[in-house]
Amino acid sequence: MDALSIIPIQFLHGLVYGMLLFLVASGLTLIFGMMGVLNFAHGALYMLGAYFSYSILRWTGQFWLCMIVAPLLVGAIGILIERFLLRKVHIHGHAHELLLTFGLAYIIEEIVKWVWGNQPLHVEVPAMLSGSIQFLGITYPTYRLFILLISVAVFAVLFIILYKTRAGIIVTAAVSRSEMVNALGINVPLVFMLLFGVGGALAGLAGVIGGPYLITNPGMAGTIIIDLFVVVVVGGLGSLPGALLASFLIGELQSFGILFVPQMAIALEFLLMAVVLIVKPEGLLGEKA
Amino acid sequence: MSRSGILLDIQGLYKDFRGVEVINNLTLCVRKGERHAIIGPNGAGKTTFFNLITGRYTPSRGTISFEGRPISGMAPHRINRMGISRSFQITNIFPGLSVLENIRSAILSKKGIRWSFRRRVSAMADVNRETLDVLKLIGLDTQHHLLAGSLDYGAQRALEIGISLATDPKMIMLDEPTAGMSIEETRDIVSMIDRTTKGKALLIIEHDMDVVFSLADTISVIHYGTVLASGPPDVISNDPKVKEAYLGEDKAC
Amino acid sequence: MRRSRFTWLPILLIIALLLILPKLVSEYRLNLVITMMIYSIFALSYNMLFGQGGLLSFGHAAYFGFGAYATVILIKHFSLSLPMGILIGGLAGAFLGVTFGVFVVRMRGVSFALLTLAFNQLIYVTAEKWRTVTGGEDGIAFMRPNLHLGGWEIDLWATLNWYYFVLLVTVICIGCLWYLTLTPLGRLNLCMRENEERASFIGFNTYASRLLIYTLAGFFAGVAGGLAAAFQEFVTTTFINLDKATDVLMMTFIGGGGTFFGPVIGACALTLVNDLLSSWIERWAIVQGGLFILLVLYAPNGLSGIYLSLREQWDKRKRGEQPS
Amino acid sequence: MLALSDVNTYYDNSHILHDVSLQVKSGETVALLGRNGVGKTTTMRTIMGLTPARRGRIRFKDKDIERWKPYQIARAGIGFVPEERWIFPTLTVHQNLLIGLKSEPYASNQGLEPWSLEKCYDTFPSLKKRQFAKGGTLSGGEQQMLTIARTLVGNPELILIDEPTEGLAPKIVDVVAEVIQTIARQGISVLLVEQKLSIALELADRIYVISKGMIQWHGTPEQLRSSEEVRKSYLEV
Amino acid sequence: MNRKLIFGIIGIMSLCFLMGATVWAADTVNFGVCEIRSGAFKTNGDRTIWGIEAAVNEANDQGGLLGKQIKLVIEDNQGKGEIGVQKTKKLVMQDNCVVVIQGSSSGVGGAIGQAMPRLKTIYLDTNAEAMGITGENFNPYVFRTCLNAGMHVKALANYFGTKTKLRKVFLINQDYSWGYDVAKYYEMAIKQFSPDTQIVGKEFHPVFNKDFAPYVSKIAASGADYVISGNWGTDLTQLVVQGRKLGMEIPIGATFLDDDGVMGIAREAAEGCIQANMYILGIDSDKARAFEDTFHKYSDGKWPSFVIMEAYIGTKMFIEAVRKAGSFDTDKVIKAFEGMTWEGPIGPITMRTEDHQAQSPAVIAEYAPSTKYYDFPYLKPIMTIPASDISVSLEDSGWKPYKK
Repeated sequence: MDALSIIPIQFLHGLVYGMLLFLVASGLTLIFGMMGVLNFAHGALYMLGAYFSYSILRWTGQFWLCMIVAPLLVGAIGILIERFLLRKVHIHGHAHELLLTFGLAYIIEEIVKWVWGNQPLHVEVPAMLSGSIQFLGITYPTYRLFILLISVAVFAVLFIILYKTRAGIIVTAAVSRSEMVNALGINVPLVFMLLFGVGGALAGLAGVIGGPYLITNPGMAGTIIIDLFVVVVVGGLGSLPGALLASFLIGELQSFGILFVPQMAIALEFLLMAVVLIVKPEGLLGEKA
Repeated sequence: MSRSGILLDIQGLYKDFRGVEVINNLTLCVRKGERHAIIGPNGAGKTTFFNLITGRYTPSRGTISFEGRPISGMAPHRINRMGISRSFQITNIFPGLSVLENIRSAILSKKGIRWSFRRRVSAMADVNRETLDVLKLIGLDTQHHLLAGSLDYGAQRALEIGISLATDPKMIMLDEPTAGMSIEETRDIVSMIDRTTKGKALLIIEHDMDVVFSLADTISVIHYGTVLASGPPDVISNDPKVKEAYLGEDKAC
Repeated sequence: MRRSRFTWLPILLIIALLLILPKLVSEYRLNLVITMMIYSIFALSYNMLFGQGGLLSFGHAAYFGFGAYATVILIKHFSLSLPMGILIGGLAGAFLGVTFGVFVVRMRGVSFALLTLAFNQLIYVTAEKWRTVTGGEDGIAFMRPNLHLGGWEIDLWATLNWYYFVLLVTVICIGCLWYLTLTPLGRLNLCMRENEERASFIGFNTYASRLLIYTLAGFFAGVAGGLAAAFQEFVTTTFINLDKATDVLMMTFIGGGGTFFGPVIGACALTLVNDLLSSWIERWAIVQGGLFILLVLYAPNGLSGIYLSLREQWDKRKRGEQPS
Repeated sequence: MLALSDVNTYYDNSHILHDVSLQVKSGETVALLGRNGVGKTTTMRTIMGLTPARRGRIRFKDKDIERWKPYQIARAGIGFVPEERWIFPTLTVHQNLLIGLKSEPYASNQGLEPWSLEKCYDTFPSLKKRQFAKGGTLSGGEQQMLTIARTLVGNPELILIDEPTEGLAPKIVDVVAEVIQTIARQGISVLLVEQKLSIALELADRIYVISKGMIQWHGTPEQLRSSEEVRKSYLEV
Repeated sequence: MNRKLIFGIIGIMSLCFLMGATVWAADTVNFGVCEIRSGAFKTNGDRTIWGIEAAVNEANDQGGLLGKQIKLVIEDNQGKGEIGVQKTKKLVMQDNCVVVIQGSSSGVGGAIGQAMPRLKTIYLDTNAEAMGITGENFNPYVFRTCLNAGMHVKALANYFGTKTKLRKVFLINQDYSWGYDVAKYYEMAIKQFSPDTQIVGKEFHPVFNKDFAPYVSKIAASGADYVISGNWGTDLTQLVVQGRKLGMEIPIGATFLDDDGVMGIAREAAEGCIQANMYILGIDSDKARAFEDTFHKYSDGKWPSFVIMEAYIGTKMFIEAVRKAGSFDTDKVIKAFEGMTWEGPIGPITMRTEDHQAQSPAVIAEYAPSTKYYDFPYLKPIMTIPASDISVSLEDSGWKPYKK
């Protein structure tokens, strides 16, 4: 193989990684993008998803069960966080929310190490996902394709719910004019609490899927959180298609960056973020305020 | 109409927001020392018109010139420095600062003391004296140490106008200065405006016709983003077009 | 910002206490006090943006770190004197401040926070990558040069001398920062926090003023960085990473951005808590995280906010007792 | 149906409403008149729970609602048409209506055909035409129609309408006035805030005049027509 | 009233200062440990501490050191150089520690090392391998008891150059000084053992890299027939696991595969990998078995692998040096440590006088499906290499004499 012939496969790698990033960032798009909460604990929720999944797998041996139970647990934690902590400081503004979620991230990370230990954990995925598939003359891990599938499915489901159902319309409306929605008989605090719960659950799901791939370890929250903010900001606050596009761009930027300008690869995503913020502060697909 | 003595000259002004024309071929002049009231129904574009003059918005088309120099598209602070100062319909003060600081910041700006490091503000005797003068003028000298945000509504309105006056402009623009005020408060404010703007050009948006008649020597009626009529008060109040559009043909009366 | 009831007496007392402190505490504690003083400058410079200017920055470490690298490189390779090195560290911070400021001071709120974050990360990545100059994450080690004053040579190796040197710089910096809040520009900063639009409608060029303030904040952050580098006698990428940027935010927040000396209290408190907690408890991060959360929930204006509200209540009670 | 007694409302420390008392009887159209900034909008926000009263009682259908949350008040059967209209600019007309939709009508509306989407579109043909347009692209009149329609599909028993004709062309003003009349004819109670005296006189069964946060006068349109003093001191420009 | 606040603060501050004072008993001697105990790398710090603790337990059990019981004072450096320096100052100034031990991070190690001439105390580097610590930035207060990057990869180069026919190597390393050292010294070493070896690719990826697929395809495209990586932790696990999943079958020569954390996850994917270190579990000799069992006994049933082993050996060597010096005096210990030879589990380890770099033999190991140590696949030693074969000369290590 020469350098040029790996371009298609490099594209595929970037795509898969980008979609994994989207999976983790999708919940933050709801929480940060729509509600405007600078949630630094999102990475920690994602990590919790991975660890819950590990334990459920240990007890039941059912990976598919993890994909249901772990997100529910993390979603419940998200709801508790919103109801008892974030709601109380919301009126004080961004700095307070930020610091609160910072404290939470600290605590969750330490508790995870306390409960599950400091070592990375081995998560066995079902046999049907752990192998590799041969296609177009390359060997490709089934699990990576599974990630692709789940991410696309999550995007499709979220997209339909957000833009095509009454629930989604209510969320969009509540984000832009919460007082009016409230006056139309909709319990807006409840909407926000559930939205936070869904955001948490998505983080949890991402943890279940991402854990076996990115390794369930105590560092997984800290290493991904900045990437998540980059995705949400570049895509445009609150824009799900934007987050998808940004994730894709960052995945490919990473992948081709490594191929062509390996020394610059890690700077590219921040460069992208700076340029987007300067040129189009509302993000690639964001609505102008 | 002679061009001499014209302070503010607006020709063929347009402004649209997402395709909706809010200001539509508006032409208007203000002479030196003229006291000009803008009236018109809610949503006619009066405040947008003010925002275009003072640089909050950029016109889509048309020219605005002040003392013969074009100012359309300039930044608000440059327009202010040329001698145009405005107040806002929705109280727009520095709520977390004391009343004194609110006025003093405007005085500092007027005197061009913006980035000076030589002296402390509290040691600038002239600045503080002028600030006190303005505070006395607007009747807030006894409340100067209070946070502006904690004042009652009437006092906040007075402060709002006081901030605009303090920059000592050539032309002062007041956007509904008496909105929401009681009769006594309105009387006080009007006499204060009268006193403090003597000899200056005044452009005022006002609904209260008593205020308009007591302050203005020219009235322009804005309707659908354009000037429907312009002239002395007695002419305007008898203009049938104006009656229909603004004063409303009151079938009952 | 509420006008602090500033009196000279407590300030003089504190300075006097700091002057005799070496007689009272151990050498290690003195080192801790030096750290506190340096972070006080850093936090106060941050508060020009956060508390006084109302801007939440995620990128203040860039100026701290840039100043630190400038100081170290100049002293190491060009044998600059220490005061000169620290001054140039400050100027470097200011230079970076004006460069980034051009872009960031246009932004508000979350956009501002995230653009500063992006710039901080860019500088961080540069420091990591430009190994020939910065030494990567190994950093650069150097020796704190002695201070030459006329014919005198003061040995800055000695903790005591170094302590007094840092004390002097800190007092000068805090004095400047305090004075700055009293000048027209300092007052304008508050005006812009309260209502930037109105400030521009009374004739202030808010963009340029914000830029100047951002640059000055960069200067003092650079001075703090230079001092910190001279204190540690080395500089690495942890001077410039996101942790540093959030540390200073936390210090300022914990102390309370609403008062001038709040960030100083925060810098001291966080340094102390971090040092003591991590010595006492292995899982100190849980405790520290819990403290943050409690503080955010129950003292939204920081430690100095607690004090202010206590004082207010006390004032009220006193007034209430007086027969009217 | 709705009774406010001695309601006091504050924004932070400023006292806006002073002991406001007023009633709206079932099926009645009541107008609240007054100059700018005298507390008309605040009265509506207070009823709706958006700016809760600090003191006083608000009774709606024999329930004390002054401590209720806005959504509970809305579910109890009060609809709100705010002055600012607050349509959702990024949503289509249809989606805007969907948010307000509540299918089951209230007891007091019985016998009447409930307001469904179809009925709304029939009543407001211009909205039907622009069903799939984004709310933000509508003209002022269309936005006002949408706001009223959005409240109507919630099938309220009482509807609070705040300055519906503000900034509208005279032709559209007539249309809006007609719509309000239609609503009233259906048996829905209306509390209307209006600056245009003529419209208020035409639509209202009873009128309250408010000034400086206090109810200064109340009576029938006929009484107001004949009381020049009230008009002069509280209403006319 | 302002005064009240200020006095209050002063009061609280002084209270905290008083509380921080520690009591120093005459019959104990303090060893300071400045390791990472928080954050994502806590696992490395903890395991370094296990090794140190075992050595200290062993010494205390055998009657202590110069008649005193050793007490460990452990501080958290939070993975940051400046905190490391601050804590080191505390350990020395406040706790009177005779030595400060740190191994998990080269960055923190460098920072602590350069602070030591001030504190006139020994910094014992038990497992940080960056060349600079005993090379370019050498100072006499720093002793390194583990291999350095140069020696570590030289062992690998020795194996691949002399025992295999593989001649096309791809170097993939973390993007910081350790990774650069690995790449640089492997290039140097391979020239010595098999000059015909070709470097077909060289990559540096960020620490905690998440997706290795783009690198794996680059490796595949380069036509390499083996890979050398100095990665540790998840970066190594990911390289091994993702590489295998993506069909990369060529051997990976690693420096930190003896980590049970890595092997516990990589498992079968590590088949075909080669690991080198100064000691690897499972050497079939009495001395080695005694070494492992003693450790097992004093460490609550753990095994001396990875950094645990390095910290254990390092601490034992320092204790030996103090015994030899007969004093805790820093200068005397330095004198005794320089040139000292300690009998390690696979042969003598000598402390080179000039740069304070331990000269140790090394072990090469390969994948083993089962061992007695862990319930998942681990490694088994296949050869040992004498110290002389992996030694890096002073000149090559970039050593510069210390000048104040």
